[in-house]
Amino acid sequence: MSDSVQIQTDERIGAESFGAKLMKRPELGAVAGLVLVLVFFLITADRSMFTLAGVINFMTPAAQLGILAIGASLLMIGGEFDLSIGSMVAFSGLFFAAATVTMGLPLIVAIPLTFVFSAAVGAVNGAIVIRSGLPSFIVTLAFLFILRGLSLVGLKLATGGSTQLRGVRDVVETDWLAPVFSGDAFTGVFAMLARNGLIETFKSGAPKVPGLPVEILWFAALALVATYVLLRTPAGNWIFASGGDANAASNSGVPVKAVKISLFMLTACCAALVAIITVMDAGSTDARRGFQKEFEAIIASVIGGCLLTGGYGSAIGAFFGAIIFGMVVIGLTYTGIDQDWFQVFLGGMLLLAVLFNNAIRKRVTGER
Amino acid sequence: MSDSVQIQTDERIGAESFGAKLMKRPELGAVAGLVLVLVFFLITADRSMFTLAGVINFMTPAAQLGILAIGASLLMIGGEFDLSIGSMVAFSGLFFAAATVTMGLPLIVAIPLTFVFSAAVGAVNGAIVIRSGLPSFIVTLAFLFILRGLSLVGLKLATGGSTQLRGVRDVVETDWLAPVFSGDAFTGVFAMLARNGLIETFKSGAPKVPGLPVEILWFAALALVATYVLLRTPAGNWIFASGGDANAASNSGVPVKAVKISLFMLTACCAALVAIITVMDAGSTDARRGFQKEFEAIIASVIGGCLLTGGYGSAIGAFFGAIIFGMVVIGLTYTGIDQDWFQVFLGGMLLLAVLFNNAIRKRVTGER
Amino acid sequence: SDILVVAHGQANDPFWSVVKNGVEKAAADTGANVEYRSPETFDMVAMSQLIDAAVNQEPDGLVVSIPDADALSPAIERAVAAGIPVISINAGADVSKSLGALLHVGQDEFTAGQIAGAKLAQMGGVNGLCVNQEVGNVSLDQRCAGFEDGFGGTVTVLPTTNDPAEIESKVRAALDSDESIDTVLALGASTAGEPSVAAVKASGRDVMVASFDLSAPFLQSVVDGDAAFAIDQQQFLQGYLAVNFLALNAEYGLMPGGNVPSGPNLITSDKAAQVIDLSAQGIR
Amino acid sequence: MTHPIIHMQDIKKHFGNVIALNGVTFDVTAGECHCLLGDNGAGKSTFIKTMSGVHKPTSGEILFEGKPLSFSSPRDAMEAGIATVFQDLAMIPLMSVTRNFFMGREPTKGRGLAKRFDLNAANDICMEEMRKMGINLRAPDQAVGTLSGGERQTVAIARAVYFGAKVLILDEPTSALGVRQTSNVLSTIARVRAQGVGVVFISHNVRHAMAVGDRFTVLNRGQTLGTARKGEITSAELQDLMAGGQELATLDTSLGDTI
Amino acid sequence: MTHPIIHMQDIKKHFGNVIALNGVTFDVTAGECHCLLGDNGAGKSTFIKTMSGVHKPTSGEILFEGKPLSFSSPRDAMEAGIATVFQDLAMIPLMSVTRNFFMGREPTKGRGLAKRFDLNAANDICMEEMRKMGINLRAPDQAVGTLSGGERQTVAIARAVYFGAKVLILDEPTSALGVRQTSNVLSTIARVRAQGVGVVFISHNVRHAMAVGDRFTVLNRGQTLGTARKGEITSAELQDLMAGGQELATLDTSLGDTI
Ligand SMILES: Nc1ncnc2c1ncn2[C@@H]1O[C@H](COP(=O)(O)OP(=O)(O)OP(=O)(O)O)[C@@H](O)[C@H]1O
Ligand SMILES: Nc1ncnc2c1ncn2[C@@H]1O[C@H](COP(=O)(O)OP(=O)(O)OP(=O)(O)O)[C@@H](O)[C@H]1O
Ligand SMILES: O[C@H]1[C@H](O)[C@H](O)OC[C@H]1O
Ligand SMILES: [Mg+2]
Ligand SMILES: [Mg+2]
Repeated sequence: MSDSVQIQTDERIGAESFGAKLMKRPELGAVAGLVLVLVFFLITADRSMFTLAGVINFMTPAAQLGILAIGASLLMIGGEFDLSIGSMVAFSGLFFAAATVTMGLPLIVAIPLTFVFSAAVGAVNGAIVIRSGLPSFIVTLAFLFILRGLSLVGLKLATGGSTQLRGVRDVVETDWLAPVFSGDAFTGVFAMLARNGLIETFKSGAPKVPGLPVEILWFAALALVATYVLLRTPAGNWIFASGGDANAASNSGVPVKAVKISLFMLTACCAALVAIITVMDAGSTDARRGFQKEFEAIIASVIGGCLLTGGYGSAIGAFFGAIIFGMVVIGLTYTGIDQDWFQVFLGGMLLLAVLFNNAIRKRVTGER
Repeated sequence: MSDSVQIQTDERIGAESFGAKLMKRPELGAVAGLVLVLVFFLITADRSMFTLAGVINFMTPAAQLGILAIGASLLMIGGEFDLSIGSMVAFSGLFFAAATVTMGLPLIVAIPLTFVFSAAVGAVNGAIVIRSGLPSFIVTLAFLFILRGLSLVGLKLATGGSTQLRGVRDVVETDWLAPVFSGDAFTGVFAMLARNGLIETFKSGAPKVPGLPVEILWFAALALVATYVLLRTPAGNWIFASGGDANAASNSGVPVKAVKISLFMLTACCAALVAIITVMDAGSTDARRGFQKEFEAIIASVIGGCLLTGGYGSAIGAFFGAIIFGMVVIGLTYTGIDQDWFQVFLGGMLLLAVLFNNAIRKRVTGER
Repeated sequence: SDILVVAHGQANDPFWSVVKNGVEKAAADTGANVEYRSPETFDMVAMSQLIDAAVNQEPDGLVVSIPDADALSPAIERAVAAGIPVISINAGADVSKSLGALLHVGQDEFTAGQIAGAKLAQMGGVNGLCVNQEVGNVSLDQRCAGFEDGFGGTVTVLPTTNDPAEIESKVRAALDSDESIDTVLALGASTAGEPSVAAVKASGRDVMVASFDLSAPFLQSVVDGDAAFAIDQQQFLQGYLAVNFLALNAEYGLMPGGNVPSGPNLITSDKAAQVIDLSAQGIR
Repeated sequence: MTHPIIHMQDIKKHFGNVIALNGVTFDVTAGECHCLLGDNGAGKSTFIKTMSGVHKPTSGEILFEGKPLSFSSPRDAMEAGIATVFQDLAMIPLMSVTRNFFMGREPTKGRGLAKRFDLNAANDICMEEMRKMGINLRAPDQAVGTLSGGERQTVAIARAVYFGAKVLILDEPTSALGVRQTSNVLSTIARVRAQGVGVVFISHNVRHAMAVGDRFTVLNRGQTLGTARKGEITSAELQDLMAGGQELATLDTSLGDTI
Repeated sequence: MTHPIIHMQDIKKHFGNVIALNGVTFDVTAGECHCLLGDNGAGKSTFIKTMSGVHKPTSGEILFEGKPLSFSSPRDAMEAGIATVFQDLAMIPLMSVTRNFFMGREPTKGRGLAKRFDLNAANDICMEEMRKMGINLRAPDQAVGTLSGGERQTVAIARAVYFGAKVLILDEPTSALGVRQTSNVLSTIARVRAQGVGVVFISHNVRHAMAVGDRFTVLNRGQTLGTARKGEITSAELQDLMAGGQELATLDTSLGDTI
């Protein structure tokens, strides 16, 4: 059926530049904003922000946020929200810490258990949304409170009264699985580079950056896999369809309920991944972990071009959105701006970045 | 054209109970949840919760939240969000306190000025949303940060370094307009009732409740006016239409942009009203006022039956939603339950209330 | 010299704005180039990243608060390893030394709670309420624990959000549903202390109120006899001294030999009047 | 020929790199029904949307009663006296029939602060206008989203006819209508035309067009193929033009005169 | 008469207190086109939605190939071999034509973890099927929301025809179609019927129904008025039944045989 290429010669199609084609993709919409933010900091920030150590420094929180944002963006494309992500970070963090410290389980057992447990909570979220027909906003909001509260109660139970559970680092340090979920990757390479003077070192000679934090690798990998799933698999098509119009999708044979419940489980697992990584890195967990992360994850997704109403967006957009957000939050500290003005700048930069995105996109695509 | 009543005899309409008719109205959907919560506390809570003093005690924060929720619900019905409400409370509180304390303006000038100023900020929010076509979520989120930050900067400027501006009570105490926006109404009536033993008194003979806090009156009045506007005026029809489908509404001649901008202004004015009331009551303002109130206002609206996607909901629903939320937040303290469980309880009650609402509504309306 | 301060409290927190004022005063006095930074919320993961960012800039001195030693130790140890002089303030007196900080300026939270508890017990309290407006912040847990320890009687913890209207209603509800409560200890003056005073007044009961930290209206209540006392940790000193020490250290290599206890300091009605104005200016 | 109410000169409309209209000229005078015909995707809806203020043309001129004009919103066009039935109907599914019917032009009673939406009058008018079109509604407060396709289309038509002042634009108004309702709409067109309203009527049904049309303009791939007056052209010729000159599929059964 | 593929017995459907179907019996056998006719709001769409798994009937029985069956979702019905063009088309405006075309039944290539949506093949099939129906799409990745009404309807029809296995249900498929596209759809119905597929065809156009229908069932206000075979009934009689027996409006012009 290759004669269908005939349409390329339709006289009703004007010329379209390569740039226009690229910017039309929701995946790349956020790039303009990223460039703007980058330029801003290149001009205003301390030079150390763009050294290797500086970049790793803002990429680490961006990656942690980004892992959540990718889950949130898939769910948002599928037409639902999960406001319990942040609390889920605390809750699965508690579960994981209790499994390792209190119960003394090895990581190979504790980590899968944590994921299964979180996915189950996600499934409960999803099942209630689907069965009741209530908006996911209100259902997951209830879980925002419930999980946060249970984290507090659970912590007190596990520690005998404290809101902080310590000692995770000590018990997992020697576990063979630890390097996959914590610390830095490629430390050998970095040490070598440092010895050869290829990357910066402290006066002591140690490399300023001991390696690539694993969350950055996880973040990049997740963004790639999620993009692939969205654009190149039937499941991706189902996600877009379920979020675009659940009725129409279901009438066309998309298993909307299964899709949505899976997405809730996925989002919960993203929260669990962040919990595992940060608990192992910090060596402790407390009842406030992940506070307001649901909010930031949604922000990153929206900066990245997801529609709150569902059916439109991309994982790669959320990837860039998380980097923009992470860069702005950390970057402002490199600029010497008085902390009092911090929020004004944060808000202003966010607004500028999305307005700029939007203006550029409208310009290239010729929307009226 | 009164022959149109003929249709009442359509053979394709089954009988419908009065209860079913009532519950179909979004205005009344939240009542079932309220009843559930009420029954719960009547059984579990200390008797003092339902004394006059106890009721006033939970109605006061509920009213403050409710004023915001009514603004938020109208805006949500109109298809938009305002995440900057909470920051707006701090910002207009600062403006109001500075106008009275720093500039020494009388209330008759300071209060209208505060409203005008807040409405202007709301209009900026709205204008950016409308002109850029960006989701209001992200635009008002930027203002959440910006206004919060400006409040801090402004406070430090006004006080010479502190984050709390005080002395409002002293300057407004004698203003003839003060009783409209602060303190208690009907104090005379309450004193009389107390004298006749009709309401509880302290040993001193003074009534335990000196009067009806003005915010409760404002709350009730706003709920009534908003309901009237929504259901009985052209503007109400335009709000539903703009939120239901902005394109279709605009194509049918609804001035969608004007409607939405007005709603942003209204929401900002609701925030200003809460700011004025709370600043006068507390006698001071600080940079953290209204923290996360935007969130709670949206929660109350959604409990009250507003759809996040716009085009559906009611002000009376938000009214009940705010009361449900306020009652649950304060109520646990009256029960013997360990306070660590507070958030679990809050989330659980919210979920139960909306599920119950929903189940009752489905049952009476026979939805499949 | 360049000195960076990374603390867990936000610039818009009335308590921390005073710390920041101290920091700024020290900067002006010493001529050092100082910046104050904090995470958006009480978030230990974000805070450790801010410390990393600060270390990357290789300042001549670093001031940190340490509310969670486990979470912050890698970042602080990295600073120490990089040869940056570190002073801890406010939280972390117990771990400061072991992480390599030169000294700590602040109060021991448990001790502060204990002292307050003992004083309130001595004033006749037997049944206490500890109003916690920042659930999950371990320093605040320690205060309640210290309170319970020093108080001797029963202590109930009342967790709240930091919304004054809500706190007022909740304290009122707690008082109404438990007639035996005779003492309220709030963990922050403006968010929890002021509404607690209002709630006690409205209840018409004779209940003692005390609070951590200062605010002008709360001090006024102390003066007026509506509140018993405030526990001051003179956080202005925490910001001022830490920066000053580090500036002197950068210039002359000077450093005191031990921790500086900036508090606790009980402000009762006799002293309250003098500090109201300073509090209103953001110095106490 | 009287002066046209609206004259659209050389209208072009691009969406990004898609060229939907490539120079279309069209007018409508009082008391005539001007049919706009053409294949799917020819640009008919896009064209009438520029006429009713929804789209701004990329280039070209609009003369309203002889004066150059550009509507900045559908509301402007409506106030000038143009009522439109859009192909997508422009209805809000969650709102009641009456509220949709009067959306943007609500009747009021009372004055000053007491001025309010006169729902009773609105309900009566709405039920009556629907009845005239052959639909007996169960209740005026039924949500439009629960109406059948044809019932919904009838609401849109009844609304436009009720508010139509100078020009009435109907984009495939009868596509979802039953036999009885279609006949009502066609006779309604004849009636309002007789009252001096200019009607623009889009249809794929040659018979409907021939029944009520005075002039016929055919669009093809964004351009005008030409305009003919009634009597100058036969059904069969018109049908050929509408199909863009391409051959029709043939059926085993006698489908020749079916469409 | 062969055994029916689907037999619907005495179907009732209530929405709250609204009675949309009040006992309808209907069947379709392999290789026949059974037309479902009736006034606006008669219940046609509601009826075929119960047939394709969207609604659960309030009461009544569904027999599929002789066995009692109840579809719990449209996906079930599809898997049993029923393809439907819904009146509202069931399209997602923000998604591309190809993605809509294959929504729920995406072609894949590769195996195991590498199993993926074969977009190239899908694009080719989609463009080709649309071409067969008389629509030359500009590009298969155009969003459905930017298609014209008729183009969109054609996507829905082409999709159903492509996937239709045993029963093809078409709810007013030609309502927005141009002359050429309509003729294509009618000939497509004739073609698939000849291949042994059972077709359920809803239309308000008597000519279209007569052209392809073997049997005609007329609904009125939620109830069956009766079923007739081809040849047993004339166009005019059928038209009368479809109008629910009520009088048609008359036009000045000769509208008699217009509709
Ligand atoms: N917003 C848009 N973006 C891109 N292309 C568009 C847009 N709107 C319309 N088009 C294209 O312009 C062409 C004309 O569309 P239009 O809706 O005007 O056709 P039409 O003549 O009304 O067809 P029909 O008879 O099927 O309703 C179509 O090919 C359509 O794909
Ligand atoms: N969800 C619903 N809630 C209430 N009433 C409904 C609902 N769906 C359909 N109806 C009503 O049921 C009746 C039958 O509707 P249906 O869509 O089946 O009609 P139809 O025969 O397809 O008409 P048309 O030819 O106009 O498409 C209509 O009067 C409609 O108002
Ligand atoms: O010491 C401070 C404490 O660490 C927390 O931030 O609350 C304010 C102060 O009491
Ligand atoms: Mg069209
Ligand atoms: Mg139908």
